[in-house]
Amino acid sequence: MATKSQAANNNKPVEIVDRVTIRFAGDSGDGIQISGNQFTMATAFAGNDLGTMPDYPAEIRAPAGSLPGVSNFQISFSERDIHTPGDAPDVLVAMNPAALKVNLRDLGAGGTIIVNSDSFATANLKKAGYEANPLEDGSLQAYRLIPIAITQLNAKALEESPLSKKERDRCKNFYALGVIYWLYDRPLQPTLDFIADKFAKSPDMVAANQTALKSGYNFADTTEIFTSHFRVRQAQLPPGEYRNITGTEALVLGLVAASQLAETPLFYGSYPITPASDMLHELAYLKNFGVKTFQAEDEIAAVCATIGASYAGSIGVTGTSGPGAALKSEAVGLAVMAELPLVVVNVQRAGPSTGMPTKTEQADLLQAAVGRNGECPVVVLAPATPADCFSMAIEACRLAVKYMTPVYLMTDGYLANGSEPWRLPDLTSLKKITVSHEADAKSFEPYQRDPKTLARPWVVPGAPGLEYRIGGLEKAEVTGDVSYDPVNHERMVLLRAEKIRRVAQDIPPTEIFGEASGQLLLVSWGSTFGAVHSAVERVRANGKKVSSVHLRHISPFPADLGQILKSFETVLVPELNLGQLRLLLRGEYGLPVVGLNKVQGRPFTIGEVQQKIEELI
Amino acid sequence: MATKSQAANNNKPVEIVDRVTIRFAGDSGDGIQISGNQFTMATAFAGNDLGTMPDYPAEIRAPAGSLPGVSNFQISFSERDIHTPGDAPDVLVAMNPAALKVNLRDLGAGGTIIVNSDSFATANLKKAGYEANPLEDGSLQAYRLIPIAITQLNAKALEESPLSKKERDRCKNFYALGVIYWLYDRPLQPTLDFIADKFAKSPDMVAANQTALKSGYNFADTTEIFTSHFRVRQAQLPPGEYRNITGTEALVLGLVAASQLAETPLFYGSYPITPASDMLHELAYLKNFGVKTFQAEDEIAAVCATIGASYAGSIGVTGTSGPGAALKSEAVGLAVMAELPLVVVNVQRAGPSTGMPTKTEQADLLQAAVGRNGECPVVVLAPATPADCFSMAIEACRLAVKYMTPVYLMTDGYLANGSEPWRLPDLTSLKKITVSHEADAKSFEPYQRDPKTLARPWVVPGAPGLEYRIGGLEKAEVTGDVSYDPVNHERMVLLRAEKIRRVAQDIPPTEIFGEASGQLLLVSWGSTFGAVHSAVERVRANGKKVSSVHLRHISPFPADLGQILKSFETVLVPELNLGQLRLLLRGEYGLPVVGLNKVQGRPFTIGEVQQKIEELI
Amino acid sequence: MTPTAPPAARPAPTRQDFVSDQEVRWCPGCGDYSILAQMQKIMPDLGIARENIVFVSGIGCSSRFPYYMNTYGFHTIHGRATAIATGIKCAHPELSVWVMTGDGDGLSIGGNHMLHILRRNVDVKIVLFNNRIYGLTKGQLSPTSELGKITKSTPVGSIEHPINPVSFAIAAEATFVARAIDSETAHMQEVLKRAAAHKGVAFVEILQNCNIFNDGAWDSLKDREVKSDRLVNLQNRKPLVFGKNRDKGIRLNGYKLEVASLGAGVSESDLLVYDETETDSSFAFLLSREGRPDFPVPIGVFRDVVAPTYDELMSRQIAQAQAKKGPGSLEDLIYSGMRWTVKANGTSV
Amino acid sequence: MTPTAPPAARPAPTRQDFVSDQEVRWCPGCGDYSILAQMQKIMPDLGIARENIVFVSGIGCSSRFPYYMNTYGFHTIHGRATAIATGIKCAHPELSVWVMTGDGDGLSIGGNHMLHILRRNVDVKIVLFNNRIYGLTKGQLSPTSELGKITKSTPVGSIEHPINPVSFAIAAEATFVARAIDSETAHMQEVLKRAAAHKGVAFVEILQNCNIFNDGAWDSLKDREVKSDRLVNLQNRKPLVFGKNRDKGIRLNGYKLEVASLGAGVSESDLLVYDETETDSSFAFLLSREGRPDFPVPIGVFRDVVAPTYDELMSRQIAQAQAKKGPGSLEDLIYSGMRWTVKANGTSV
Ligand SMILES: Cc1ncc(C[n+]2csc(CCOP(=O)(O)OP(=O)(O)O)c2C)c(N)n1
Ligand SMILES: Cc1ncc(C[n+]2csc(CCOP(=O)(O)OP(=O)(O)O)c2C)c(N)n1
Ligand code: SF4
Ligand code: SF4
Ligand SMILES: [Mg+2]
Ligand SMILES: [Mg+2]
Repeated sequence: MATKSQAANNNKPVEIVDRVTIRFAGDSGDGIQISGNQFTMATAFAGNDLGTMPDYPAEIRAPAGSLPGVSNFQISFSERDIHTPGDAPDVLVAMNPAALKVNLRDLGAGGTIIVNSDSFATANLKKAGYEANPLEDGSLQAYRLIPIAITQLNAKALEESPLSKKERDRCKNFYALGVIYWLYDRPLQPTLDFIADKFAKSPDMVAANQTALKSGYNFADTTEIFTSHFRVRQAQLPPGEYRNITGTEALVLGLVAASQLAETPLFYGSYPITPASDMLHELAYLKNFGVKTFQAEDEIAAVCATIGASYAGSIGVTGTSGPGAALKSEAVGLAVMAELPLVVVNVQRAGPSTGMPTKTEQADLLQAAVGRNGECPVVVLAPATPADCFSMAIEACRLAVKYMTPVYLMTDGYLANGSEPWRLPDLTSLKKITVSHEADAKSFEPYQRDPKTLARPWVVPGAPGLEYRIGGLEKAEVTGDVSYDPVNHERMVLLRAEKIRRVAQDIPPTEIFGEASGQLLLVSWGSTFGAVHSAVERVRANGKKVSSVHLRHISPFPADLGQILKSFETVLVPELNLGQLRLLLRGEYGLPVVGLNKVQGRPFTIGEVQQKIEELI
Repeated sequence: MATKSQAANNNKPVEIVDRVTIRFAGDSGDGIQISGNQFTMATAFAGNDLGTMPDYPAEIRAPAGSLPGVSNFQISFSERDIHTPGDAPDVLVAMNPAALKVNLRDLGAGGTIIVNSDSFATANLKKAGYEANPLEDGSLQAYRLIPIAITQLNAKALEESPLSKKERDRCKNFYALGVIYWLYDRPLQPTLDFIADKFAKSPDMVAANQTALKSGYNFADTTEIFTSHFRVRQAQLPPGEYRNITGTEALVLGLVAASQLAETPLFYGSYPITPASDMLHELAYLKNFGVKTFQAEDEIAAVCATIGASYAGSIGVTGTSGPGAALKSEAVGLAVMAELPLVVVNVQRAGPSTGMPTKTEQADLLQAAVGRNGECPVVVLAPATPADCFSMAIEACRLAVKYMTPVYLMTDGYLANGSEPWRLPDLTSLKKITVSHEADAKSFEPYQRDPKTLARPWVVPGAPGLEYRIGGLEKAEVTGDVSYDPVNHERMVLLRAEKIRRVAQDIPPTEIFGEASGQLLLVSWGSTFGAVHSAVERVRANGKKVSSVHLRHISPFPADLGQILKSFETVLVPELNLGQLRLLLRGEYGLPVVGLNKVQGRPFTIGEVQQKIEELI
Repeated sequence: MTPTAPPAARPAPTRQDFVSDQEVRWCPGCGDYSILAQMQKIMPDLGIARENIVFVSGIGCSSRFPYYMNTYGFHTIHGRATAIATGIKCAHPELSVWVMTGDGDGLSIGGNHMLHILRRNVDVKIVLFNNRIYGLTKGQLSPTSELGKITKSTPVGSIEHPINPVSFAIAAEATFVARAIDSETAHMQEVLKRAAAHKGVAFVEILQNCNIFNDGAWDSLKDREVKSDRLVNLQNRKPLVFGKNRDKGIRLNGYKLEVASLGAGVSESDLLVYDETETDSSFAFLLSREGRPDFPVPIGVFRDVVAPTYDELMSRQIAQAQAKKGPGSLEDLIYSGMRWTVKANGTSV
Repeated sequence: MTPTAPPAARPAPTRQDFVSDQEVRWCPGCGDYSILAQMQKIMPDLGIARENIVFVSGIGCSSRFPYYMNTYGFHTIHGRATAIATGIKCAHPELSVWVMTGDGDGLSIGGNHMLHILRRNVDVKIVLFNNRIYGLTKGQLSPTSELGKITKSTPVGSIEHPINPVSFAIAAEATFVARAIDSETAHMQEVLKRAAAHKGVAFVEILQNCNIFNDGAWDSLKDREVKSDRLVNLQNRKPLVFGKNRDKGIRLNGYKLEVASLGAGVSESDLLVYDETETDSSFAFLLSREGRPDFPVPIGVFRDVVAPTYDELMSRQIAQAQAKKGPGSLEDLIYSGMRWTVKANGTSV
């Protein structure tokens, strides 16, 4: 769908395309994530809608040039509203043979490969497990191969620089970036500014990196390597102020916003674990917001200290990933019994056990929903996109406080590290979170419930005349005294369950994308939103009547969900697990829901979901 | 259904009854559990079938005479094959006002109450919260009240004893027991022997306790308090040698049997927790069986040390209850990934959190089945009765070793402490458990699977030439090397799931009690077997066509289960939780299963299940 | 929510004000009663409003403690009271936070949180009831049970070397470490008051009798006849004297301790002078090892040193950040970084 | 299953025999390489057949270690290697079991299991790579990071007092405690061999450089110029001498240590003579506190005392029970207690 035109200040014709997906790949040391982020910024400035997904190498720094050491960054950008970082990349930028090897299988047929041909020397080829040089043995003939001697060209461009050879060499990622900027007609200025800022302490570094970027750009413009370049028109985004944001950033902002909306300090207790640690790092910077961060000795201490902070009147949030969430489950039971607000963020990664720590998955849902001892109901929420983490973090805090309950917020590695443009909210539009620690000393009972929400009062130590004792033993209705009475126990079990069911009062009506009844309904949750929504969009664009709903609330389910499901002949649940939401839906509604399951440590592509839809209709 | 006759060596007529349920109740210090156990023994010797259920007070020793300090022991015995310790007791023996107060609501209308009237003094009445003496205020007129001045009578009987007043007083539980022995025509000899043995070191104690027992017996025989007494005919039990056994004892014997059948040492790692601690206590005595017990610093260390022992070639078993099981979940994931045999016994208690530690419940099923991070499949088994714990312990070990997998064995407080007669197995009939640690050094690969079971080889350190490294990171198929390959990950996730599914090969065809299809099928699991089976028996005896199946295997389900469920219009799952097996069945089969749920820290009565059945048909 | 100072008019609290309405459910004769009584006795003297006091516990007989105190109380889960207390104190530094724990709760399952709360110097008072047994679960081995001990879980005797709680606390860098005995009530009150007065974490081991599952565990230190020979009461800047007639003392020989009889050429000035405020914890450690048959067991305060507390430093970093950057503006935070505007006509700038 | 002794004909193993086929994936320059190299070097000298050696680890950069050793290896979960090793050793006492752990793995999440394996004296060798940082998770605070340390999780500086691993191990009653440095390779080999030779638990702290997230953490002890003034090598029954020209020593003043210059009236005989076999651990503790700027940091073996091991006692109790009661008969066990027989005619006796 490319239309040729002539770019004003460039030497070659410009083709207009509506969506492009690029993957940058190289050694962890090659600055791939920086390149990706810069390209993202430039793209945001160019006014496209976009989605990104970094893919880090396994936890340990693998040896340079090795397969496990490859770091990727994929970005997709478009003139339309898009929801994913794209399926198969159109262009793969591979800085070394290992990067080529690891990523080739994801490249669409006929895709473009830009390689740093200088890196295809024997040693590197061997490290990547190539017997012969793939640039020369014809094995890449299905692709459009563009080898560029980036190392040499960069070295040449920087001949004059007073920097050491090694330092000059490190500029080569900007040289490569310059080539791609030209190819996709991106503005250089944001990156030139970034360089100026980042290396502010060393003018030589600024000069060299800026030169590398511009040289790459000019090289592409001047030489015969490319005959034309591409432009993606500005997207028709709703007007407003935007920034590009990752899920982690959005989540952190959401937590801080919740704290301000509730006029209640935020306490974040955590133990580092990939890919959740960044929340701790970012919150630790926000001390002037009164945020207290506590790096605990382990996940159990993290959740326990957080429960303590909640008990003492803070908004208590603890963040972790799968194995850490397993360790927290006993203590979450205490918060259920003590009926204290608590937010547990689980940035899911591929399991079981240590699994693949840097890869994404959605396989901790059942652990969150039902994985504790006893009948131990909690609220379970999941954001749909990186930017949605902002609202869902607020929602988690709001429900935790309103219903005096633990709330799990299920994100994943893809949401946490992926990014998208975020239209900045009008802060005055955010709803206050009502918090009260008041009670009438004369009538106060620790387990006297609000008749609507069934929440007990959040009385906090320090209030005279309200001294009370609670704990993890079963408690008598109203008084909260320890009770072993059989009938009281059953009543309390049912009350705790009912309290969580009442959260459905707070869930807005489910939005159906497409018709309200029909042959096929897709149900997505969490990070699969983008791929599922886009796939449904595509088949609908082809005239097929397929609908979808996306769940942000999984426990409890929205009140109208049962009715919606029953209105379709087939319900399909695509998930990055073996069918966990499917189990819960079947369990709740007794309906024969079908699944589309992928457990590869990576998100769905739109194509995968589309294909499954087409099988079913 | 009583028929009068004349007992040979007694002074009063004997009525023949077919089933009797008695509850002994008193202060924890009153020796109630001893009385109950002695009565049980005597009943076993009398040849009845029986079921027992002790009910301990809450964890801490409550003050004497207080409501929380009441200890109960219920026994039901019959000339028929029975499966529960009875619903409402026919007779309540209450040693003090608190015992009366706590238990009265369970007594059937017209039931008999035998009380130690001496204990109904003002102080005790107050401790039990009685305003007036219930023996005198007419509040018990719906019952057959038999007050006996047991303290005084006992004191009188022991006037001659050289023991101190306090010591003599402690004999009163045997005095009371003597009364009941007469009333139900039990043989005294086993208890006289027990006393002789227990107090062997003090002839005065032997004499006093034996005298108390006989005096109580004679008192009942001689005085006018009872006009007749009762006899329950011998049950038609299958011939063989019997002993009465609790679930804990049977489980421990089963583990030791498994170790011998596998010719592999047993390692039991545990951290004390009610009601699982007794397994540790009993196994610690069996050192001459080569059993190694390890009291760990916490549940995490317990399961981890056990995994270590399995890795090093032992049958590794770790026992706990709900909160402890929560703590073990991360490590169980490691055993799933490392594919090591491991048995996790969860003696379920009432939750959530600390809950009611001494009370029974079935609410940890989902935690066991799906409560871990990642797709982390395990085998889940549950014994049906106390004696069944023997076979299921062997089954758990056998499957763990055969499939190289963690197996959860879900018992509960009721199974652990309840007892029933156990026909001692012919040891030669027990199937050997095949264990091999061999591998061919040339072709050995740590994750090369058995084609039938998909189990990997259990190679143990110490074997020359087979040195290998494993861990909790995702591993490459066959070689077991660390792998982050997306497609390999999915294959491994599916292989682990398939391996557990294949365990269904080992599950015998499901026995259907009743017709193979029809209107209503009950599905029970674990300790609800007795009440459910008896209820179905009763309604079938009334000519209703209702069937039931009992599940000992919950993950995976038996291969034939889906077909069976589909053959009934309605499937009813009675559970001591809010519907956990129901969720799994609906999830697996997409059928609208209904539930009967009770969460009171106590088992179902037969009547409760019967009533629900009658509602449904 | 910020605790208000007790209004001037409020009458001074009494012991009775700290007694809750819950029936105490320990076994008759349990040493826990004495600890409860001493705690209730000293509370009015601390000058802390009742509503600003929180008792936190794990699980165990000892952990029932909070129910009996008419203050705020949280009976949590096994081993985690120290972690929960850390959160309470950090979130709400005005509170006086007490952890009541057992030898199993605090040193077995809770050993790690104990280590870390001590080294962090969180301003929490920790009272560890050491009965050398698991009481609540009816008599298993605890980490302080002696080698060879026969318990329910070790029917032929324990095979593990016990932990010395005081040595452990010292190595964990605790700033206040002390020991008391359930039966020495006046001394215990003194120690508890000292713990309350210490700014920073305070670790108090109380030797406690479980008369049901480990009766007499500490009898050798309690016998009226010999206890003054078996105990030495540490007193700051005083020589280490003990004995019924205060006729014995402890002195240094090289780096070892020895008992010396006073008189006959040995005077108090030859004895060790104990300094609980010594920053180097080695000497406190040396003393904590004592308990040889011919040597007295030290009780009292082993260590009381000044160091900034974790909760205080946490609050200080926040105050400093706010002083430097002003209180955080959500608007500024959200509207930061690289931004662009999409105009109503769809163009972006 | 019982490990067979290496057949006499097997050639003596070499360093290379202990190198696995896995590519080593630490950052170039990481101190872990040196530890791996020394370990592979000493292994052939231990006289233990390769198949009888197991390396167990938790999670962390350091915990990758087992993959690189051509022995049995188990890379487990974070903090639990010590617990898993306990099970391995108890189940299979013939094995030589090594735990490789980090300051986070072993002292943060794994602190409790560390405490308990040490006090139990399980015959496992523990090597703790102390780089004072979380390497694998990219640079957060560890329990050994210094107060004020700026890390990813403490952007304005740590507010927690670090643990001293050696002090901790001593208080945990470890029977062997030592310290080495990644850069002192010969010394490290010596220490590792000593640990291997010790019967009982061995705790070895290795000061290790993480050149990515905490570069230079130990540089003050490594500088060629000054290191002999900054380190004192503990040698059993030898006076504590150090300095480039071995011209300085350590002596006792009261119960404190001080540095003395040799010569000018001070001779070696005035110095402290170190005895690692001293049962009283106080002196080892005192030394472990050292590291004041004007004081050398002790390396080498702090403590090496003999005590029965947990695994040995466990096996012994079993042997004793079997000697007394004979090997257990399942039949007798099942057919025990009060039994009765139901006859074919239904009567019971
Ligand atoms: C997670 C968990 N594991 C185990 C238990 C069982 N448990 C309760 S208290 C206790 C030990 C109590 O010993 P200690 O702390 O010494 O207290 P004491 O009763 O002696 O005062 C144990 C093992 C539990 N409640 N929770
Ligand atoms: C239960 C759990 N929590 C957290 C993590 C994340 N994690 C992995 S290693 C590590 C710390 C590593 O530090 P250290 O033990 O010092 O090892 P190093 O990498 O410095 O050698 C953490 C927090 C995890 N894998 N599992
Ligand atoms: S069991 Fe022991 S510690 Fe617990 S209340 Fe009774 S005497 Fe006290
Ligand atoms: S991050 Fe640090 S500790 Fe880890 S491998 Fe790299 S240099 Fe070594
Ligand atoms: Mg205790
Ligand atoms: Mg480290």
